[in-house]
Amino acid sequence: MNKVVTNADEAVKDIPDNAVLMLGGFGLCGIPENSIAALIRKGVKGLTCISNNAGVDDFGIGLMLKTRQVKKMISSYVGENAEFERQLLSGELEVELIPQGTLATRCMMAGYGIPAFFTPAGVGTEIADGKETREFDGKEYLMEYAFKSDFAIVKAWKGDTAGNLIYRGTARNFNPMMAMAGEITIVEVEELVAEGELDPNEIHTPGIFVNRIFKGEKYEKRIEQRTISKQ
Amino acid sequence: MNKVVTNADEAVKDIPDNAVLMLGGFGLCGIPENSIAALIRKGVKGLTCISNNAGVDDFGIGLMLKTRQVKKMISSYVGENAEFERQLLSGELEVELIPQGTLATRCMMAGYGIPAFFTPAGVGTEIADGKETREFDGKEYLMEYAFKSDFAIVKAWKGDTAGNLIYRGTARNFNPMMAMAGEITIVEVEELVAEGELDPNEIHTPGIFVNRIFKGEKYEKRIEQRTISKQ
Amino acid sequence: MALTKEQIAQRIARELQSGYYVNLGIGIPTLVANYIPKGMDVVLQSENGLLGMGPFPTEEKVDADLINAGKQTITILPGTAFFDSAYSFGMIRSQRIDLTVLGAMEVSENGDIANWKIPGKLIKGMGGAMDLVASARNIIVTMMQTNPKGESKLLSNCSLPLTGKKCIQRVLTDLGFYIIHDGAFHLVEIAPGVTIDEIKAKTLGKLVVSADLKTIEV
Amino acid sequence: MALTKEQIAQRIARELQSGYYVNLGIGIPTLVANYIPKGMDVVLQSENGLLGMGPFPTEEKVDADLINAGKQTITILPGTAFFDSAYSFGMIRSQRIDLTVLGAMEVSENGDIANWKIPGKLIKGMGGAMDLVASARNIIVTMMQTNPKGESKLLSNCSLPLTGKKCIQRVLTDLGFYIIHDGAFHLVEIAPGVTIDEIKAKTLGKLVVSADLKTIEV
Repeated sequence: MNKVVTNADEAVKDIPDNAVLMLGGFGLCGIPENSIAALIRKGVKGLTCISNNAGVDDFGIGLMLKTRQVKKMISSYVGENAEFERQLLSGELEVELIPQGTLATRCMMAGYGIPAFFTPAGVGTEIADGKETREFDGKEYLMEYAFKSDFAIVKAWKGDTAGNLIYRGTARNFNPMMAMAGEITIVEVEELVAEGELDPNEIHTPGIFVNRIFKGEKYEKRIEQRTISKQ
Repeated sequence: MNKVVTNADEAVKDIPDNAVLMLGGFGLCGIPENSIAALIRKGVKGLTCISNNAGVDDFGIGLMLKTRQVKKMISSYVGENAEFERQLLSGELEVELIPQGTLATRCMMAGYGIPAFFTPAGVGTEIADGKETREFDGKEYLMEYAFKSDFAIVKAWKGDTAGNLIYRGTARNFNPMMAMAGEITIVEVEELVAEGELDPNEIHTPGIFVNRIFKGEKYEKRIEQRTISKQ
Repeated sequence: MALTKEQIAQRIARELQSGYYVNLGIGIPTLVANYIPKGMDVVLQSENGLLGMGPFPTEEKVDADLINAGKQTITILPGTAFFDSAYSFGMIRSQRIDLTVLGAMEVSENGDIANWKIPGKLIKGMGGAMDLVASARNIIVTMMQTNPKGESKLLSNCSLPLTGKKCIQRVLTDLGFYIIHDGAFHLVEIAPGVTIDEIKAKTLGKLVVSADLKTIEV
Repeated sequence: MALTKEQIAQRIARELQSGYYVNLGIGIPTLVANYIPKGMDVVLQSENGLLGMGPFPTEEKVDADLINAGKQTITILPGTAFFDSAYSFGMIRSQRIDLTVLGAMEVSENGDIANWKIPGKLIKGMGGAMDLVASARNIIVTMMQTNPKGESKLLSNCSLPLTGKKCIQRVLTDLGFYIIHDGAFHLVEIAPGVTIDEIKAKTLGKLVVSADLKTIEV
């Protein structure tokens, strides 16, 4: 089962204007750097991006904000980005904020074929406005829906040609659920190996969810908050 | 964080009569053999067992049926067991049959703190009797609830003293979800190692869900359908 | 001549395409694995938790931790991935399986299926069948056209408790290949040597014979 | 004397018990990690996907794939496990975290909390705060008792948009430790040198001074 495409440009070439994308990563950790660069080269516009964060001014999704390719962000936290602020305040950019656990779970449920579920996050807050609430065992919950997306773009550490994936450290974050949730799932990896090279017990995402895979040309892996121990 | 108990008898010693247990395994694959033996030695009665299958006459949960310790089975498939049939027909044993995916997902949702969710499995069948149904995107779904259980008893391949677990092959099956879903989770492993011995990327169940862990004395690993290739 | 089980499996194998992920049920469906064309890239899923199932093992390679959904010992192929049961049914519900093949006791003209329970007989359980029929978008049901008493299993309404409602579009029996739509069994292929009269006699549900009826190549 | 941030962190650290899994929010809560008693077995969870967080790395050990929920580079300890974000919030919602410590802008006498949004100011988002406050059964909120303008942050009703409703039972400020029940802040511990009059002046919600009020040891 060969899912390999030659490079990032090939992988994203059919993403149309106004597509709904999921983009993996937490902060700048585990983001699909090479695919984002390709989206910028392609110049696709009007994107809705489901991603926990929106990058920083000069890295990650922040780069796509600068080029005005993003119409709407669906995120849990969007700080650390001056251009983002400017577009938001000027009304150029729409933002929908969602509790982080709900965001992650809505991706997961798409992959699990579960259209709706109940979570306590946001009960009694403005997040609950217009949402169905329901009590279970004396506790109140909101009904939340699985996300839909046209393309999921994720970053893994190692992958094989059939699309089986292994993530590394906290770069795992949103990537496994998004990999399950895309109508088309595009994966970039640091290491691309032959089928049979990965231990089947260690695979985090089986290739069945992956439509395209390529080895990223280079990884900068920018660090957002380099924090060093005193000693 | 040391979760180690000396042996199976120690691990199950406070399981009271009429407890609700989850027991990992699919068929006889990945079942907690040593814990089942200890439950029989202990002679605890009136158990409700949530387990995909009910073992065979002389292995697995079948052994607990023989000793009349089980009041109710909650399973997806209970064939291959003559004593089971006898008790069922005589009314000694109660059985609740649940679609396999729903069974697995109800365990998982308990671990995920999600009290209810929607699945298409069983719509329009007797499984739907008395259940809330709901349409999403033109398709009908049943509302199903997370399970509750007093103890989850699971089998892993390797574990560390903090309860981090790795499963092997298809012996994984129901074990990871049940490990997340017990009020108390008891784990038996083939290999028990020190903290730091397992690669943190490869852990399937983090120790936070595990209350007790021990190395099983011996594993018979009975095979239900030994099927051999002709060539 | 009615198709043999092997011929049924061969006919189903012709529905396979390179790149397909396939779930094969117990019984005749399992035989389909023997007829995957050489060089065609098809991955078998087993709902107990793996993708990439290989053939049964030789005696030396038997591993108790490697079984399929029928609890048979199996082997794995390069590219196999293991996962838990919840994840497995996740991929089934989210319709990642390209083709699902399963047996049945009865199918109705509106696509209902019954394959898990016979009242009065001992009930073993539905296993994963209810999840599979409710979730998969491309299912082929395969069964003999009649039961051992000679009664049709293609009905107006199922008499047995349902496994799923309005979820079956294609049925292959030993006599013919049917597409279910608009409340009827549309016979599109017929086993060689079988007559339309025989099909009619052995179909209780509404039957429509396709204008361009083909004979199943065996 | 009002407590310093370090003294607040020290007081919270005294709530730790061996065997605890703990989630520490950004700000003062993070400092609690510095005061875990030597030899006490406490595991730190970071909601972006790990259990077993260690101290910040030395320059040579910085790894871009190892960050905490505040996006800071970190190290891991023996026994660490990584997992995805959905799984992480699964363990949060199913109440496996023994103690959650987080900051706030306002807390009300019935346990409401506001800590994510100030109308008119730029909104950055709630991150995981709404999940944490709605799920955790043992939360300590820590904050200064008043805002920079000197106004109380212990209120009858929160004026800011809520993060969670009726979910906070314990608040530690620089002036005192409060238990919230029956619609009031019950002052159970007071910072050394702080007077009840000062507490009263800086508490807008209903205040009850505990009969056996203790002084916080520093």
